[in-house]
Amino acid sequence: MSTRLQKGGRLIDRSRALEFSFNGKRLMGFQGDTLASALLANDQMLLGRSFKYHRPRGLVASGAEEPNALVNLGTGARHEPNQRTTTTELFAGATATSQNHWPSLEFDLGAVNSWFARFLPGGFYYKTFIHPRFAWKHIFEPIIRQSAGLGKAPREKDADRYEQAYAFCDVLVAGGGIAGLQAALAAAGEGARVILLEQAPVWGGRAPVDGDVIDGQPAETWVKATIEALGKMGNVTLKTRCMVAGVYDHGYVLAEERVADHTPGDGRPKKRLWRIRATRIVAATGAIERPLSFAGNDIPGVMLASAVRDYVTNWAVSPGDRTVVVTNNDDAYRTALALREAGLSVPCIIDARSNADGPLPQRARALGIRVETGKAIAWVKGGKRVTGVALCLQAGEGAPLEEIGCDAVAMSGGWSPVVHLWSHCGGKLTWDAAQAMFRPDATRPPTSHDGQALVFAAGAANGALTAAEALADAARAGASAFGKQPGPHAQAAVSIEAPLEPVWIMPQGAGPGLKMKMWLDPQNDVKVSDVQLAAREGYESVEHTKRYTTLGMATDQGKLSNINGLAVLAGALNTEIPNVGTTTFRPPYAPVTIGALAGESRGDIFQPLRRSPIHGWHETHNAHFEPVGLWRRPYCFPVGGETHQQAVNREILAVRSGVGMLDASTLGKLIVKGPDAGRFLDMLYTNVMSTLPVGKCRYGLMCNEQGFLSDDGVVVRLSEDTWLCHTTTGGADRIHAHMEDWLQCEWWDWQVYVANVTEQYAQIAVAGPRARQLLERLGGMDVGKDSLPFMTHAEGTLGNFPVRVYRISFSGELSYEIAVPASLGLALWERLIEAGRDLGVIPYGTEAMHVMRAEKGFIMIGDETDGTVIPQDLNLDWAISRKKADYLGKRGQERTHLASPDRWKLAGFETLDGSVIPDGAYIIAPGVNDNGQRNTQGRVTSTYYSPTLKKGIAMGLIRGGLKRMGEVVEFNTVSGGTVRARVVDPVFYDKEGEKQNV
Amino acid sequence: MSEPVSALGHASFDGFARIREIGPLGMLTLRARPDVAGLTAALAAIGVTRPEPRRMALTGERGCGWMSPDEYLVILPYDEANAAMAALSQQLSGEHHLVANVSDARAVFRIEGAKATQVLAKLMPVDFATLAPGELRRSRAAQTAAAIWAEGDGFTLVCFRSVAQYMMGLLSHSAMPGSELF
Amino acid sequence: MKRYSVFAIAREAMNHHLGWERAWASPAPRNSYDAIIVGAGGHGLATAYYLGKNHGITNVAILEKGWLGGGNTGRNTTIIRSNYLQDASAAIYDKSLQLYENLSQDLNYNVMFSPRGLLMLAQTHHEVRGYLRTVHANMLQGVSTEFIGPAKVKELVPIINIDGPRYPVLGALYQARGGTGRHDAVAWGYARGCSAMGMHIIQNCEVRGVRQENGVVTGVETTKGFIGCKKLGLVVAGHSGQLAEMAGFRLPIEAVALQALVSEPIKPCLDVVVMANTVHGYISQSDKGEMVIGGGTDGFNNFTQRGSFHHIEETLRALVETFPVISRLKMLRQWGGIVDMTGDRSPLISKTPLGNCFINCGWGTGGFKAIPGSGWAMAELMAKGEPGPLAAEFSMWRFKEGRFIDESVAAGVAH
Amino acid sequence: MLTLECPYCGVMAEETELAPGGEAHLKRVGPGSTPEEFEAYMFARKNPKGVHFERWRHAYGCGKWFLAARCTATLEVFGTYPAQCSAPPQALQDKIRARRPDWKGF
Ligand SMILES: Cc1cc2nc3c(=O)[nH]c(=O)nc-3n(C[C@H](O)[C@H](O)[C@H](O)COP(=O)(O)OP(=O)(O)OC[C@H]3O[C@@H](n4cnc5c(N)ncnc54)[C@H](O)[C@@H]3O)c2cc1C
Ligand SMILES: NC(=O)c1ccc[n+]([C@@H]2O[C@H](COP(=O)([O-])OP(=O)(O)OC[C@H]3O[C@@H](n4cnc5c(N)ncnc54)[C@H](O)[C@@H]3O)[C@@H](O)[C@H]2O)c1
Ligand SMILES: Cc1cc2nc3c(=O)[nH]c(=O)nc-3n(C[C@H](O)[C@H](O)[C@H](O)COP(=O)(O)O)c2cc1C
Ligand SMILES: [Zn+2]
Repeated sequence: MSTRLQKGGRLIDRSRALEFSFNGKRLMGFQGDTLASALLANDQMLLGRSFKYHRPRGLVASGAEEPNALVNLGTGARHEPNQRTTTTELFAGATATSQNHWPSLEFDLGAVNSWFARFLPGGFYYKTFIHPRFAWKHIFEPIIRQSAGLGKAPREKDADRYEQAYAFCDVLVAGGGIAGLQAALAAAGEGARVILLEQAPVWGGRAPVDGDVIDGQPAETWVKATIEALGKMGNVTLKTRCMVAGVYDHGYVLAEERVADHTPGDGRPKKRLWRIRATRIVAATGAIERPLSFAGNDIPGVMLASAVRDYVTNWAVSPGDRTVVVTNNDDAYRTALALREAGLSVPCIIDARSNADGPLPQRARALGIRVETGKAIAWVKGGKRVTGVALCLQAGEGAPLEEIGCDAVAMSGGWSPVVHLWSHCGGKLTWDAAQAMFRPDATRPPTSHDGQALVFAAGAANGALTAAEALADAARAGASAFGKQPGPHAQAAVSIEAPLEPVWIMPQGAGPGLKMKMWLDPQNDVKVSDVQLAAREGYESVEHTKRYTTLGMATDQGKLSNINGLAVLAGALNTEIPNVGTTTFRPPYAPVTIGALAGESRGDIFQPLRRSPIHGWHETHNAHFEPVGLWRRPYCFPVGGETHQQAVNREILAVRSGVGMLDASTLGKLIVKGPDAGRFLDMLYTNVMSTLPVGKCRYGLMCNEQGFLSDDGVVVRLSEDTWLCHTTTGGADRIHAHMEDWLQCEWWDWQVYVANVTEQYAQIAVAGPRARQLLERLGGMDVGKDSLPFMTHAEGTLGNFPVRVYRISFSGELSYEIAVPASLGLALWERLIEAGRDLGVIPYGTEAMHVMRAEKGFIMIGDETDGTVIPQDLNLDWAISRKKADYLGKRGQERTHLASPDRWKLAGFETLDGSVIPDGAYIIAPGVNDNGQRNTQGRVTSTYYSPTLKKGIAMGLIRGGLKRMGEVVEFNTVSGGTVRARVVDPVFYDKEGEKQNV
Repeated sequence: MSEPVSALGHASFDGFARIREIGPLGMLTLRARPDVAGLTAALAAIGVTRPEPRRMALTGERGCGWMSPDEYLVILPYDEANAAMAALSQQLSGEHHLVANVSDARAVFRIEGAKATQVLAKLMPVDFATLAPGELRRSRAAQTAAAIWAEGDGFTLVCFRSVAQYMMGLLSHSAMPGSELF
Repeated sequence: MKRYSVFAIAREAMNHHLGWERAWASPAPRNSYDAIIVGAGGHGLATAYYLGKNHGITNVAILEKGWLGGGNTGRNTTIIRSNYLQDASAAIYDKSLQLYENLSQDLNYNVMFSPRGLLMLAQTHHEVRGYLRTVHANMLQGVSTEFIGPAKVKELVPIINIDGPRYPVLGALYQARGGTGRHDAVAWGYARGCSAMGMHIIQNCEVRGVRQENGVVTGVETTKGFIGCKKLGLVVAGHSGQLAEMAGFRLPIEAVALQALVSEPIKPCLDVVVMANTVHGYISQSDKGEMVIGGGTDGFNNFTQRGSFHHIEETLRALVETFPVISRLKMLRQWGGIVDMTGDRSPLISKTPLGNCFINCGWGTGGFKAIPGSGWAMAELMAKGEPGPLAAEFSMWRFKEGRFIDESVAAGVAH
Repeated sequence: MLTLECPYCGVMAEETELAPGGEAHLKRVGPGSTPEEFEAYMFARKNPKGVHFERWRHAYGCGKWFLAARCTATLEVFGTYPAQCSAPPQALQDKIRARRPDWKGF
């Protein structure tokens, strides 16, 4: 039975009781408890079920390495699956439920899997469910999927908020144990800017639990004083509850701070993701105790020795009344001593070593604890809880010598340094045979941008396991990380410990029956026998073994299981552990909440939403928006109960017969100026821009070096040495960057400056036969036919607004585009709407614009082009200068495939029945190709219902282009039929341009 | 003519720091190489000091920021921008340069209070501890471009006008009471 | 080779599974082979397998510098689909999908091909048009796919946020035959198949040089010594540039990091594969319960198998917005692979300037789904010395001619 | 997550403030070039595993393009320099050779 002890508990505050619930049961804990310690205090040893066999699972550990004790925490919009109880601070009202069972934790039907365990060894699914073919999809996989996963998926949108923050430092110290503290002192003392992060809510790590004595004081006192001293230094930042999740290239460090995890709903961000740029990193992340592999080591009640000690010392919880300790090292004796000190019974210490005569074993014996050396656990007895162990010889095959009754087992197989942060960026490890551990190889560190070591391991994380060694090591690491020699450091009382003896299988000669019950990875149910099977079948690389058995792929990422797994693999392959090597350590160190990784970018600030100066007006006038890059542009402005299609049709007819206004502010506007500007534009555009007279506008095309059309727009000559280039909405930044690229990297001796003034101006297109009339109502500049003819521009005022007016048209109507400073854009727009009320002026959206330009046969970047189309394909040869020796794209267009006469070229299409050709349809050609695919000879690129012409119109590409005029071709449709259409001139409306030129 | 309006009409938010949208400010982009003759004088003629690289030289309501080796950002009262632009062009005529009025292309924010830095540290990959007095830092705030400098009891932040609302959202989210970093 | 079946398992269970034989052998290399494949990724192994199976060439070695399947084949998000736009792509990817549909049976190894359906969300009108184009093209290419409306999307993906607000879902390109597969098993299954035909899979054997005489390949220098060959296939994905350099030519290839991540496992809540290209994210839930999520590519050359973290953040932002319920899940592990990107983002299955030396690479971010089809086509190319129809368009000379196979045009990405 | 020093403004910029631009020191060929020359310029890439020269733009900063010498296998940055040059500065080449004795040279 596990209970709360009457006395003690260095981390709990007994004056502050907290109520919480587990599987609906109301339980009590104390401030300072973890969910795990509180559950254990309430005798809740059984906490979950394993992944594959649904075996009962209880606590094994007391920290981030815990593989079993995961729960669903919280409800509704605060439900969080797979929450690790050992790192969850208890708070009042916490609700937890256990995972992966049905119907209940105590009685789980899924546990039948366990009876069939021998039929379900590692990788069994690769060998079966093969026949019959349909069965995998329809029977087997659904069944496997049903049993997938641990926690329940949340159903509601997250109620919490998250944020991120940047920080910078010279030395980042990960881990606030004594090594981390000492390293921080060493670096900060030399003047380094230090950030010290500890994942737990308290400082000090293991030392206070282990009773270390530092500088003559209890470790706890030293820790407190050191934190105070560090806190007073201006160059040190301290944070608890902040887990260093990953170390990335060039010293980028990711850390997750639990801000309001333990105070849910208090309005603070649940978590904060720190993105820290550290020049150097000290990994003082401690070591993790290793389990031992004996049969039944997965039964609830079998725990790490250090965890048992933690529960007793930190939270005054006894995991059991009678605890057997099993070990291969001296450290575990501390657990026996701690248990005895708390008044609990330790029936036996089973030590696999033949001798145990160091000070710690002697103290244990002196207390009258039975110590059995050279012995092992043959198997653990119990189902949902340990009831006893069978003692045997370590050297034998597991013949039981005796049964010892107990309700908990504290096991220790030695320690593994936490080398994750060292390894994330490529730091290499070395096998320390004496301590039977992989530890950082200081000669092969991860390196940073300067090629120098990025990470320095310190303390237990570096294999310096005793407090005395850890402090010395940390002082060295802290100083070296700042490029200094180590100074004096704190001294710990030396504790003498005999060396451990590696024990990978207990007992050594265990047969297959026992090995099938020795768990390596208790969450994923990987056993010693599975690893041996993998080796036998040729999955010899440790990476194959991992993937074949799923060893170490569970939510704890093998923090407990990996080393034992490697050792077993090495044994099976008859080689040494270092030859097997480890699998790759990947971030994060422990799982990080996805919401925190998304940070603030949710809802309104998910992405920048670019708004034109007139955007608000559109919103209040019922615009239906469409995303165009990061902008949202009005697609149409439905009135009353109109559908979008109806609105679009109405808008088009209104423009064609009266006047309409389009917010064209999003068009790119680039000023290009300088003595070489003309020459530059001649290289950029396919046509000649240097000859454009001042005051005139010219449509231009831009290609990339490959020759493909990339953007178009009207170029305006503002003055002798200044041009203004309009780009598409999506093109503004891209083309600006493109221009800078060529100016800076290729023609850097040309004198040209470019300025992106896209956002300086609101731009309003006023189009339709009454456009001029509308402008004239505002008064100001002369916008008459002769003073401002088609394809010219002028500056002046309209209704006192300072404007530049361009006589350009994308709709084919009499049209003006008016540029006005952005801060006046809305006012001008409203003035025009007001002044045009009796002219029937309407706002129109992008879709009306698209249809009108299609009626005119104007191409649209992104519709007629797709990155593989050259201007020649679109019959735009008139806009390609043949005189120029060079322009971007010219050489590319000369390549055989681009110069081929067989290319698909632009034409218009009209269905024979007046219907609209489906979007995306292809023009069928006779026969099939070598791969049996139906041949094609073209495709539609723009297809609309034209309300002006009251029929479907389309543009498309067809082999032969306009040469095929008059022919009838067939487009395919998704229903399987075809649509017959005639090849026609792509200009459907006002071919002579009489409407736009008036 | 109507009065020019700033992007957000002077929206503000009071969190652990105070966020205000201000402006519109007069702003000119000047492109010219550092060795252009008369550059310093031309800037002086419109009342601003030519800045050192990466600095914002402030003088009262006016300022001039170093944006790149051949780009400056001139700040002055909104109404004076056009005149100043003309004056600069005049002064630099004959030299290769470009001046553009970008007053309306920008939104300007003030982030004020003892913890103003923390608001920005949540958004910008900038080491504020090493930001020198008068330093103009061009960088990124979350997903959009921004330039900042310390001024008075806080910072001035300039971004593109179209993303003003996004910026306001970011700054308010970051300044939310209770979310102080330290 | 002992056949795998439920009976075999039952039999072995009685014997504590002590009787299983090796899935593939680990022989020492011979002096020379009829054909050498460099790279024991999915494409290399499949090439070897079909060289044997379709063309009777079994005196083959597959040389792998690390562990087989440890390249991109072992680290991808396992998306399988064939609804590509361009004829050449649709042909080879659909061939591949057809082979996947029978692969477990063919290999007698369950590769867990899971045709659970795949959706590519359309969140702009432009994307809608692009996907409609793909649907029309696919009809003529004999590739099944359809465009579905938002209601159907919501029905297939209950956890999706269909209304935006930022990018409402306007529909999706849906391929019911698409889905996922167990990536490692694909490599292992082919390896077992190759080994059973007597081919040599030689791991921990890095090719360091290519030997040639009179413009024709004669063998390779490796960390296990020189090994001669009559024909050489370079199938090394991200390392193609290095191998090409050894063979004396240069490729239109850049190696960049592409990342992926998995969440902790949760009970099933996402039964299809979803790709959201407007916001850049794709996601599926594995049979074990983790959300398998793909990130973006770096823009710079990199061989570290680590990418830049901001791509992970961008992807997760996009997915949290699209699937708000994943916000409280946790990222369990992230990793990177080095993908080989060509000038048009389509692969090369090609002869090379070096005689009897062939290359298969450039699958970039999307070649897991192509493994069977690519192996099939590459085997034909190597066996006959000339490409068959599946490979014809994928020659490395297409760039010179400007004959691109550009898949990005239809608003899509390549995964 | 790389950091590179912008040689124009001296800012140590992180990758998210920069835009990558591919291989540096490509020699543009235009009309008149052979198909092979054009293909080599447009598509063939060194793509080395080791020392590499590449283009970056300080996109969220001064907007300038610069060049970087970086190892693609370790991500070590040997130096950055302005884009307006056709070969890496000699001093930088010397530095690289010192750090990577087996480097075959630019
Ligand atoms: C994160 C990520 C996600 C992806 N997602 C998808 C997806 O969802 N769907 C999809 O279809 N595709 C996806 N891909 C792409 C897909 O993984 C690859 O296209 C495919 O696996 C390539 O297979 P391959 O056999 O060509 O290469 P690899 O599997 O990389 O194999 C190449 C092998 O060559 C070996 N090699 C290299 N150099 C040498 C040498 N000198 N000597 C000997 N051996 C050498 C390598 O060690 C490696 O094992 C993804 C890729 C990544 C990285
Ligand atoms: N005698 C033995 O066999 C033995 C074995 C192991 C440890 N120890 C004891 O361990 C102590 C060593 O001190 P130490 O400081 O090196 O280790 P430690 O375990 O005391 O401290 C490490 C600290 O790092 C924190 N941490 C780990 N990963 C982290 C991450 N990713 N982010 C943030 N924090 C993280 C842990 O929470 C812990 O507080 C000594 O007291 C020593 O006696 C002894
Ligand atoms: C589809 C897929 C699913 C994966 N699922 C898991 C998983 O559940 N747990 C885990 O630890 N890793 C998982 N991984 C990641 C692998 O552990 C590993 O990181 C990846 O294959 C890259 O290899 P590397 O990290 O050894 O370089 C998965 C990988 C893939 C491709
Ligand atoms: Zn810069």
